[in-house]
Amino acid sequence: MESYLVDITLILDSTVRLAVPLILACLAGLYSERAGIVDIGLEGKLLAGAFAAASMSAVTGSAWLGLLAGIGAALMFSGIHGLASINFKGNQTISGVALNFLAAGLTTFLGQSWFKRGGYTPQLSGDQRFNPITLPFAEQLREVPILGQIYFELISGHNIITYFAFIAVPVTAWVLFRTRFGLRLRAVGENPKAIDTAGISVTRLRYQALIITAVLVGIGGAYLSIAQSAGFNNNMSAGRGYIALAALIFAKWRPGPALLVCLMFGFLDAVQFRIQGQVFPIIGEVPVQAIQALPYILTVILLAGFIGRAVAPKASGIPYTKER
Amino acid sequence: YDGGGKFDKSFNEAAYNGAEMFKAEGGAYQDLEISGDAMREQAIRQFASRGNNPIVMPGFSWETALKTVAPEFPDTKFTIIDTVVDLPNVQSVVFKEQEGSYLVGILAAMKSESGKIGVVPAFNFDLLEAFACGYAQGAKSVNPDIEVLETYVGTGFEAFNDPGKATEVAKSQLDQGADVIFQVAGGAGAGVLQAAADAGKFGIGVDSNQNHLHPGSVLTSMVKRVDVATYNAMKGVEDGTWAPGVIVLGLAEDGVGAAFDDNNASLITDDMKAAVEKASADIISGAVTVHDFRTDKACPSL
Amino acid sequence: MTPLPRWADVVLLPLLNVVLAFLVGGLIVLAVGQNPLQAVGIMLYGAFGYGSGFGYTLYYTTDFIFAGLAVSLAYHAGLFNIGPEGQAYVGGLGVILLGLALNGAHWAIVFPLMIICGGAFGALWAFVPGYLQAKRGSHVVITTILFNFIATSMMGFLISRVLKPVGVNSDESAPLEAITRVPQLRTFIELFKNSPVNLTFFLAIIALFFIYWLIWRTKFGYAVRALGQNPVAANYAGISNQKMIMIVMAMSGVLAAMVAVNNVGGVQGRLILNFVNGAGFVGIAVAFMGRGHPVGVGLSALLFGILYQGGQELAFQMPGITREMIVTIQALVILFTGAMGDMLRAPLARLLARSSSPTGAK
Amino acid sequence: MTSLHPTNAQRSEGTAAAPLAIELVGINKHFGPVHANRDIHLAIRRGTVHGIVGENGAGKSTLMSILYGFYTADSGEIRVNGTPAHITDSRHALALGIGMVHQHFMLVDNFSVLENVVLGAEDSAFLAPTLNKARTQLKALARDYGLEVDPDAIIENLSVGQQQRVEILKALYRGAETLILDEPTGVLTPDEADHLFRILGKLREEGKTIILITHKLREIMAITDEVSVMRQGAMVKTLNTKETSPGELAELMVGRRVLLRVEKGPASPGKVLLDVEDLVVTDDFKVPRVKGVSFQVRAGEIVGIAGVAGNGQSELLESIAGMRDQLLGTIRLNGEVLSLEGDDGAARARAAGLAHVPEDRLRMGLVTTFSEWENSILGYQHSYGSGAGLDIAKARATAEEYIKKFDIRPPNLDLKTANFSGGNQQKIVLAREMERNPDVLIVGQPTRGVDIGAIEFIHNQIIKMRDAGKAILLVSVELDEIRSLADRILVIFDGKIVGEADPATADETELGLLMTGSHAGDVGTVSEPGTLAPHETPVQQTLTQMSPQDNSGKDPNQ
Ligand SMILES: Nc1ncnc2c1ncn2[C@@H]1O[C@H](COP(=O)(O)OP(=O)(O)OP(=O)(O)O)[C@@H](O)[C@H]1O
Ligand SMILES: Nc1ncnc2c1ncn2[C@@H]1O[C@H](COP(=O)(O)OP(=O)(O)OP(=O)(O)O)[C@@H](O)[C@H]1O
Ligand SMILES: [Mg+2]
Ligand SMILES: [Mg+2]
Repeated sequence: MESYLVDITLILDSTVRLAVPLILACLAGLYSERAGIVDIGLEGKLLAGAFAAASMSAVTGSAWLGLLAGIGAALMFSGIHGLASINFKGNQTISGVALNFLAAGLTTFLGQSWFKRGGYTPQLSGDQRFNPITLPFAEQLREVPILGQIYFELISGHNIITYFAFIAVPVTAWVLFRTRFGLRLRAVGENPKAIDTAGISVTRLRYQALIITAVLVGIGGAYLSIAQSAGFNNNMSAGRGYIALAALIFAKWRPGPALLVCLMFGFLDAVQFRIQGQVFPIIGEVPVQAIQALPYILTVILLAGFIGRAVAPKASGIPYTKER
Repeated sequence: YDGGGKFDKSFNEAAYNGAEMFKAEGGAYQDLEISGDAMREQAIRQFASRGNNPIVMPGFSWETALKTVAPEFPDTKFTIIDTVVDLPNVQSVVFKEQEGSYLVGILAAMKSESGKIGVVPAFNFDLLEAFACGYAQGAKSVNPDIEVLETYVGTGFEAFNDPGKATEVAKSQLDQGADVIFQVAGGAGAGVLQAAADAGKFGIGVDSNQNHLHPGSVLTSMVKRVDVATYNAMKGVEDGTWAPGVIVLGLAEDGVGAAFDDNNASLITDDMKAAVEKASADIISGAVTVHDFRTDKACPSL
Repeated sequence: MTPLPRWADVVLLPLLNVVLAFLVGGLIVLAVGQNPLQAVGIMLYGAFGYGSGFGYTLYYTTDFIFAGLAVSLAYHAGLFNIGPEGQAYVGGLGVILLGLALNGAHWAIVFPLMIICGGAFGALWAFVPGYLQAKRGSHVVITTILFNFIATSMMGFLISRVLKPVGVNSDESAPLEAITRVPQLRTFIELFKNSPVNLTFFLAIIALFFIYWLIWRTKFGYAVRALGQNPVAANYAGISNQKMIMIVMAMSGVLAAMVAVNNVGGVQGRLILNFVNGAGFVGIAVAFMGRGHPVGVGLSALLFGILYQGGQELAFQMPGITREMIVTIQALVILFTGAMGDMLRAPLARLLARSSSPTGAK
Repeated sequence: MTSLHPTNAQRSEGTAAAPLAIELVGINKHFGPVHANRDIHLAIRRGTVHGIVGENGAGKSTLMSILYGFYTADSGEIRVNGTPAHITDSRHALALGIGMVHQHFMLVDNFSVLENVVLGAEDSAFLAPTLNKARTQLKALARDYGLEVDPDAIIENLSVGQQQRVEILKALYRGAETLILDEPTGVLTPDEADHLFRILGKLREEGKTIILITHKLREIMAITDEVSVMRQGAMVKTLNTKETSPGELAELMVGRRVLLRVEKGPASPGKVLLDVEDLVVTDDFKVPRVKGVSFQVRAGEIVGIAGVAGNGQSELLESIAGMRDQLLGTIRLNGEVLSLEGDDGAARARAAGLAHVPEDRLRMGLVTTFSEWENSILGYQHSYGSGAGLDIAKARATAEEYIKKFDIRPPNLDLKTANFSGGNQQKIVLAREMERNPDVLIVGQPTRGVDIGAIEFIHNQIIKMRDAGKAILLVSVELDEIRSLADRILVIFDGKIVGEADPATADETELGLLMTGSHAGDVGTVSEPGTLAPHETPVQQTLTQMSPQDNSGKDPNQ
């Protein structure tokens, strides 16, 4: 019994760690898509953030400066995205795709010319990374059955970005549904004309959304390179931007469900690692690839079985043109 | 270079180091990282037609391309690492990874207190299985009851580039009680070593000597002397000693082995060292044969 | 705002955009201390300057045409297929199974069957997301992304555990015999010596014409476009949206699978891991840059072919410029020609208006 | 510049006393080659209702959008309360007390009423205080002007009339002193329109200024104090409403005097062509909307279905047209049962001889990104070309023919349909559905937002079809339209047919009551100030209107 509990908390712990970059990227996408900008460039922004964070941290030795650099890089990418899709009314998807290519090329290229390690940044250690934080009383409470165990293993012992990600969810919900900015943000994604006739600048609003997107996804990138891992690695975002996008649609562009979906992805992955190579009763040994594909297959099934049609913000993907 | 990139801190980087070694001695070379399989043929051909000699290709993925191109350039000397191409102008260098892995397996088993150790290959793939299988055999030779966990990072070559997931995979093994983990995942392996170090447990490096990455936490590294092979090929052509055919580098040839240096000196007891030396001698003498996964796609110990 | 004359719209503007992309790329090249003009020269030389280089350009173009058409066709029906990568991968399975089954037979028999069989596998892999979209409302964007991941796992297993013959080190299937493979053009045309461009290239050209005809000249295409532009009106017109979604996705999968015919049937002669190598994703860029029109798709596929092959040459010739540099330049091209394609429109229109007004106003 | 002030010069005296709320001086606006507003001068007095009329494309909406800061004029000046104002965006206009209810509502569909009202006019960064304040204020506004809407209702669940109230509330909440309404009654039922005019009357009493754009001269006569007429981008004249007549206005709008009314002989019904039996239909959310409807339409008769929007008409039409599956019941066309299995029922309905002019041409009847000729074959694409190929030449020829016959303007079959005016878009749909000689024609809201000239033309076409022995089912929220066209009227309420009436004898009030499902006790509330005069029957109507053949004489796009 006790050991099952330990197992479960450990799996959940792993779930949390795997979910954090997804949560951040997903929330990031939520802001931009709610504002009517489809962001397939999340992947690239994530990668750029990861690279900038690791580089800055490697050079300055400060994880916090690394984090800022990660955000900065994502901001630059969002800037390009905005310029292309808001000012020049270009196709949002294609600028997103361009960003993904740009990040893949530029990060390795710059990394190589700066660090001469084929695009890798130096191994980071100590203050160059965000290390786990032990919450108060975690050690003392550890002996308390069940709750203490959960507190120690699951709640305590994560890095600061993890806590940030989890706080960002309710904050996003609050911003979206309880503030003036949120109201306008949702409106501009649904009917930019309504915003425009109300005398509010669509362009400004969309840029604001993109800035928030950049901050979140930049932090997500930093998580990958200076919290979860200890250094940047070519293409280390490994499709997480796309998965985050899928999670966003799955969650129907709502923050709470987005958290749950990201946790589900994390959980399935965490479980998947643990059941590889296990011999199952009745079925026997399952090819490891089948187990690895399980999270995706399950998602498809869930999607088809339980989730109805996802209705995107109406104006999403359409540049706003005002005749003058 | 193979997929994974030049500076993966293990396989390709070793080849690069070998070439650099050659360059340091006054040689010159040209190199290229490829970006897709379709490029391989083209790359070899371009090098050959520019008169580069020899052409060293680290990685079995070059096999097909080489088979096509080598006959077109009978005067060029090709060296391919990790697989065999039977052509008159090709030198094939293969390693007995299982033997080196056997040795680190012994070390892992002796170091382990929990009776559980792990191996993390990038993905399910024969070459990587050979490492894992040798490792398991070595470990079981010390402790027949030891449990060897094997978890893959991903499903394809991109797994070599995902240290984030590798970290998580290693953590999952640590959570399950493993206290020594052998990474066979190229660039992503850094994540494994990191996770082991963070947890105060032990990691084992691969291909290059990775003991320095986390001194005191990397128990040892299963070195595969790709650098030597590369260097030898280049040097060999210069000296005129280069010869076609298959070169198998095992323990006997010093092509594989467990790395001992200052960084892990404190982790290795004399007993452990002795056990490794004995096993090494036994393997070389033939008293012990290490099963190669690739011969029958099966591993009795895993 | 006066609209641009047609020639400026279809020729001048895209050209200027490409030039702009290269200018910015050139700055980056300059920044790393290399000569951008020389780089462009090498690139063009690599892409067109000699026979096998040109052959490689066409070979890459073939892939991109198919992937681009796959995305375009679906897009005309209002579906965003992100899955050509996976569909091509699975299509490879069909190609190799057919090829191995008939191994030794003459290519003239095998080639058409390969197209059908590979196409069927690709179609299946795209049909399922199509079915889920039509019947269950599961967003095709997510499902195709997920199917890409599933394809990687599935194909990894099949290649390394099922199709791989004993005694081969690489993870790959048994090879097709030379006579069974789709013949490469070098066997007919000396010019293309050593390059992998093969008969599939002509298939791609045919596909361009076919898709043009299909979309703008048939009732089916009419229905596809109606569905894509206004699904309610399509329903009003008696078009079955559900059936159309499924059919179009399947056809999109067929097109994607032709990437497999090119690579597995024509170049590798065997099924290897990850042979698609991102062509499916490039297809998204190609489709959007080509604005979904076969002419545009053909041209942007060619542009990407040039970038790939020319970039390859560049990496050989200028050690300071790595493959990442090329990816960066590709990104710039996508950005300037695709995403910011209209950036120069307004200034250009002004310029043309000004230069024509003195002659126009008597 | 000031020397040519035709409007001011022609303004009727006697009303000049009140101060001016808005003054437009020499406004010009081009859209590419189109000169949408030509040197417009317009003065609007405070505390009045000022009507603006003009045919489709005359430039009314453009002018108002300029006043509201949504478009910027190429030249000219706007004066608000006598002070020149350089209105650059809507916020500016709002600050000057100008509010606008657009022809197409500017509401966020999935927001609540409250959220829509406060959008852009929030007091603080946090919503709660604003929402609370707005809630109380909405209550006050509802009380003062009879603008009841549930503040928490979601817009997409509201009827058009209620949505319009939200638009008005939006403007009032922002403290609008001048309210612009662009074709506000185009989508309203007579009841809703009455209600609107009562509200406008109250607003005027409060001293607010109202600018009203409408195609319905009856409304102009009933509620406005002054009326301005626009034609082809120019301001023709401003008149005192009391001193003008519909006839004069219509003449000013088109430039010549014409007399016409719906000429319709008695019907001679033949055999039953459309037979609907016990039909039950649900909407997208599986809620039953049509609850057991049965009726028949015979050859050579027009059956009108009258009802307040949202009582199942849409679902009924869609079901008969094959677009929506029925839950229960049978539809017979020409005696054959129409099977609606699958989502391509519309194709089978067409094959069985049914044509369908949908209620909402933009959403359903047209693919606006298609060119004119492509839309001319929508739904009939299968009959162009024998094999897989589309016979484009034949399609274009057909489109050409339709353009001539229905006087669709501009006569350009390659123009994107989005760039046609609403009236012309409607003609494209009508031509397509009527010209293939169907046995049964079902028509929803045939003249929504269409100017008087086009209305006349459309009505005549419908009657011609009837006289050719077709069965016609007409659904409209315009009681007038139904009464002037239909041979029989069925009243629908809450998904059921609640009554049948003969248009010649039916009593307006009685019909109205049937339509709202209420009892006779509610009569009498319609006689408040600002209410419309009782509707006239078509025979009594002696409106000066354009005849169809005269259409060729005018071209707003020239
Ligand atoms: N967005 C636009 N782009 C280009 N031209 C336009 C645009 N909007 C209006 N126009 C032009 O301006 C003219 C006036 O249009 P406007 O919408 O003001 O007419 P209107 O009088 O409101 O017609 P209606 O009675 O049908 O509402 C049209 O004939 C059209 O040519
Ligand atoms: N984007 C556009 N570009 C060019 N012309 C346009 C555009 N939009 C509308 N028009 C032109 O505007 C005119 C009127 O357009 P509008 O949208 O105001 O229709 P409308 O006159 O309001 O019709 P209705 O009153 O029947 O709804 C038409 O002549 C049409 O060709
Ligand atoms: Mg208008
Ligand atoms: Mg209009």
